[in-house]
Amino acid sequence: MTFWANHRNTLIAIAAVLIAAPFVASRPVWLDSAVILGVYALLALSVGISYGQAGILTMSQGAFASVGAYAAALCSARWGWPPFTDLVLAMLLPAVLAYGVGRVVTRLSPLATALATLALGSVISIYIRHADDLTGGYVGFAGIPAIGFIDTPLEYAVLAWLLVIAVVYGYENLMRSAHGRALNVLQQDQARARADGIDVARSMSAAFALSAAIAGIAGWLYAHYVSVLSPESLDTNISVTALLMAVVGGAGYVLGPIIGTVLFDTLTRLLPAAELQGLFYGLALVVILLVARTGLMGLGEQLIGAARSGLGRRAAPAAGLPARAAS
Amino acid sequence: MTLEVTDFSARYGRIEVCRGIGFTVAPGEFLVVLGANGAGKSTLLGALAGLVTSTGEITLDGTRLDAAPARRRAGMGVALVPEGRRNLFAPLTVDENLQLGLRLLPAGEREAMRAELLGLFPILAERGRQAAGMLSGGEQQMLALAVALARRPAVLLLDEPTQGLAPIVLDELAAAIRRLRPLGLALVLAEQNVRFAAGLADRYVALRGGEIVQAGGADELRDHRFAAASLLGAAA
Amino acid sequence: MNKTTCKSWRRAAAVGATLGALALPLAAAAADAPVKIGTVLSLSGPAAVFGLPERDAINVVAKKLGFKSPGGRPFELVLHDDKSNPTEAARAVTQVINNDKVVVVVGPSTGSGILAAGPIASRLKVPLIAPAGTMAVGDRKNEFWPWVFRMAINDATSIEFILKDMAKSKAKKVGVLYQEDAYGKTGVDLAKEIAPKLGLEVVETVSAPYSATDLTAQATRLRNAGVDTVFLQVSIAALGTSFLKAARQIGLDKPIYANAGLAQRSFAENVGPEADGLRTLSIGNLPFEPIAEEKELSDLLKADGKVPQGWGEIVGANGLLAALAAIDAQAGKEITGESMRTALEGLCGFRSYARGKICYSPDNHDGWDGSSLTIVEIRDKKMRTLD
Amino acid sequence: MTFSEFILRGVLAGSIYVLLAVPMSLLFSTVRTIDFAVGAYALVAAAVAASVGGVLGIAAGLGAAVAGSAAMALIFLLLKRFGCHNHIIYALASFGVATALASAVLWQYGTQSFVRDSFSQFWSLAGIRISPQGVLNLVTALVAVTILYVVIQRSQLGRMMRAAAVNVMGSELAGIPVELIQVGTYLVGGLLGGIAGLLILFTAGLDYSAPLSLTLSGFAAAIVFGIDNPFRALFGGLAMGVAEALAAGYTSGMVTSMVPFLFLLIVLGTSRFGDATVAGDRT
Repeated sequence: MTFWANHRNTLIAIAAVLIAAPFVASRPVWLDSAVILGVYALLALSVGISYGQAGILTMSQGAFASVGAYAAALCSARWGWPPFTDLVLAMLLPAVLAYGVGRVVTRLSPLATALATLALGSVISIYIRHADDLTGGYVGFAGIPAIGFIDTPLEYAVLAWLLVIAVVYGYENLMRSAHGRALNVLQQDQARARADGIDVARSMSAAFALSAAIAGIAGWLYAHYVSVLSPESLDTNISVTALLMAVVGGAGYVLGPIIGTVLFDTLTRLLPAAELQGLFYGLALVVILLVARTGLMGLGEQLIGAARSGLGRRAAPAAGLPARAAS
Repeated sequence: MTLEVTDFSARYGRIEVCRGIGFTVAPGEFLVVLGANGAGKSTLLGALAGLVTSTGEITLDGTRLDAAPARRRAGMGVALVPEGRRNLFAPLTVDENLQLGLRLLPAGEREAMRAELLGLFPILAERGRQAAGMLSGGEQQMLALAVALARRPAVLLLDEPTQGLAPIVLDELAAAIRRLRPLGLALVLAEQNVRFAAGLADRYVALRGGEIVQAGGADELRDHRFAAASLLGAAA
Repeated sequence: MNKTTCKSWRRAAAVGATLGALALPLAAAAADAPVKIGTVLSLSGPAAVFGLPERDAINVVAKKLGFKSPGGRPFELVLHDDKSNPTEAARAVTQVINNDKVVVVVGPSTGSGILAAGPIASRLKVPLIAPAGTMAVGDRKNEFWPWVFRMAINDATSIEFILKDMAKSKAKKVGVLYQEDAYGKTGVDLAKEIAPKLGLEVVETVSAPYSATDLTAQATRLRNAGVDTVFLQVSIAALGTSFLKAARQIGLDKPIYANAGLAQRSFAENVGPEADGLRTLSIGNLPFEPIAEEKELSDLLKADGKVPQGWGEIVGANGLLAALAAIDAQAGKEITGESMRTALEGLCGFRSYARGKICYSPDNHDGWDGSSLTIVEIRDKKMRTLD
Repeated sequence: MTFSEFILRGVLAGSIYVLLAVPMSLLFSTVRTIDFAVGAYALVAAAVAASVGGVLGIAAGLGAAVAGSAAMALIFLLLKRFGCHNHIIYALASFGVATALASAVLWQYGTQSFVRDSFSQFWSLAGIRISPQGVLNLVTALVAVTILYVVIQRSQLGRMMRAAAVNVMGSELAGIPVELIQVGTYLVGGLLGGIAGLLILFTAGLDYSAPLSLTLSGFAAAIVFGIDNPFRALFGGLAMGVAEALAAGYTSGMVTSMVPFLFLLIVLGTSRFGDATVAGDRT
């Protein structure tokens, strides 16, 4: 019962994955989509932790993912590390980078943070494009091996969503920990957080580093699955997309980013493939923001709340999935 | 002009903060709204100025104000000096703040009004080119009053002018407010400081839990200072 | 408007109506249905300059054939946008193969897209007909090499062709401007490698990002290096015009050559008199002086209300024709990705809209040699073929 | 000689950045948000002007750019009406508008690059050949900045703009039409973005893929020396142009492309621009 109460999001995620699994497994194309969707979901979750919890509006998750991806590529293809060992570096490298940057950006306003992280992402991607010897430069890096025994799309899909569930589980535990509560406090009121003895800069930077490490996992998975990397593979567009996914789903909610990912991906795949796609994409984004500005999770919560009070029941905060109310 | 408030309620979202308020303030009359922290004074004044959602009637010599947004009420003769003098624009200079206040007057009357205000608050003339945020608390309160008065309002809503001011400044402030008498405006003053209010007001209403629990002449405040204090709870 | 786009439009309407509801893709077609050909092209993003003409040509040719191969086999096109992005390219290729059951894919449009899609094509055993010159695409070391057939001229051949023309003049010292992407970088590297063989020397290289609004500094640097001639490895027309204007402004008064990236109608028409005399490599000259085979394609496009843009159409149309020729080579048989691959390897000299002959073999997946190339000179906002 | 030539060319090139930076600075000081669509307004203006042609084309281009910004302003108002007071959401919505506008241009005009010729004669300045167009760009930037400076610092409208920026409640109480001013700022952004687009059209040319990088260059220029004053945007834009020209002249392509971003990072890391206290509250 307590486990249910404390890990509601994890259980919902597991249930959703189990329900979807038979359908997905029956269609090869969905299996492929499931892997890429898993990569995006991890990226969106990393935005959720960074923006939704630590308040760092990040536009560099794509760059962190590509650092992780290139680390994986170099370790496995060039230096022949055993399977899975490269995951350590793929998480560590972006985390260290993010921690350093975090110390600088934590005192900035969200928009300034967005610009700083955008600039950081651009610098990383420019470096990748020009470091021919290390990354293959503009042309890219081919021939990244599979992760040991994991070879088929089915195995990758299973791995991807196990990782997503693991991250959700860890995220939930984090929000219940002292660190998570500290994040919550400093989200509401930095002055109070300082008064409570919370080291604001360190706390936020640590959360940002964690989010970068998750982005690194996404990059690691991407690199091994697609087997080819180029500077455009995980570029600024991916960073922006991940941010939009998280915001659209509800950045403050644990499962919000995943819901946003599924919605966004469905949307872009259903839009007509032509010059006008950008128009539909832009309009859809605007409409979603108009309808659900705290994300779909926020909208859902409002609707549930409205329905409950409409029925004359206790107007308690809705059957809460939120780690905290979205901003 | 006479301000008349009838069956007036104000709410933040679903939370009703003031209920069933009713009073009248005649031109030249000073009414003080007493109440402890959280009694609903600021909400009431904010709602009268149009910043807070409300129901009920507000009329100014028979003209209904309650449907107009804050921006339009400003032009209809209502001026609010909010808590913490938040009608000031801190980075703008004293002159610029005044000019923004004078904006609602016809162009021809602005210079005369400016001179009148500087007569009422001489300190502001010396501080013209300083940023408003750099003034002392007392000076800021003077400027906030001047900015609100610049449009020649019929009703002045003054929310806790004593907040955050040193006791020594209070007499000066009270004197300044007293000088407003001849302007013939209806003044609604929200205060916790009963001694300060008693020295200025003609009448009082006391709020508790968002409702008027007591009303009377200001002489009652002077005569029954301690009773009034108990009525406010922990205030004064 | 073709069938696939109509379907997409309906889908868009569904999105508008339900916004977010998970619509299920339509069920796969029946067994005796037409052969399906995937086209994964860059319809948005920087490579759309070539992806859109490729798509237009494929559409008009398919329409003209009545969606039947020359041998009479009905076929269907499945169109996807790779958004000039390798991740999207890989996804789109997976989707058309797995979901739409195509037996061959024309595309993706960009070199990095093909590199990303190659392993998938190889795993799912469906050949790609790749309209890009990027050397790495045709590298034998790629595990997926057997599954990629180039429908373009490889960069080494192209660059040697244009440098040879350059070497005919007395020029010795070459300056290069390249755009900052895979196309630009591989081009400049190849130019440095090939130039000495032709008695040329690359003395200075400068680059520009897509977004550059002013290239006077780059032009000044080339001028100061004392180059005799300039080579532009650029496909973004705005960069080309910007450089030519800058060169004229700063007095860099030398002959300028460009790789095929600038052989676009809109570039020739929009650029001012400063482009007069610019020599550009091209595959044919579809927009201005088409030879007989090209004229046919050009007329088809015009009849459909399209304006021929350059060699994108030639590459795209021939990609489709190669696929159809491979289909016809297996008349009466069941067609799979693997059988398509075998058929493509035996394809040589089929009917095409091109000057040179297209020939694949089990040892050669590059298809085109230099015989399809031509050099055009821009004069009076037109590309003139030089003989 | 060479060094001063790079400096001069950088200054002339930077004037475009100035025109993109000024709307950023204006919007940030009145609404505390970013309009990602400024680069898209530039593209729309250039595309329409190029296709219509002539003086009429210039007017039509500017009109189209302002219309684009009007759409953004409308979305901004709608968001406010729906109770959204989150500056980040405004910025994200403008991202959608930018994408939509660029896509509309691609659909209508294709992938062509938009470029027109203005002057065929060149001036020689101490032996350096420059195009009169470059000088025109610089003069336009200077005029725009000066007009805005006078309006913002010396006029009643400017006082109202600054007031609305720092204290929305106070502005309401003072009878200042805050929303009208904010909408007006978006429209001015469209106009300036459109002017920038027209100048690029006659200087170097641009195509459908340009908007986002134009926006980012503009923003980088806007914040280099502080975002609160159009004159700072002027120096920011010019400085960025010079830095780019010097980098292109003396260093590798890698450094040139990193210049705007390094600028941004250094400024954000060292200045007070981004401080939550200066740049608005965390929401």
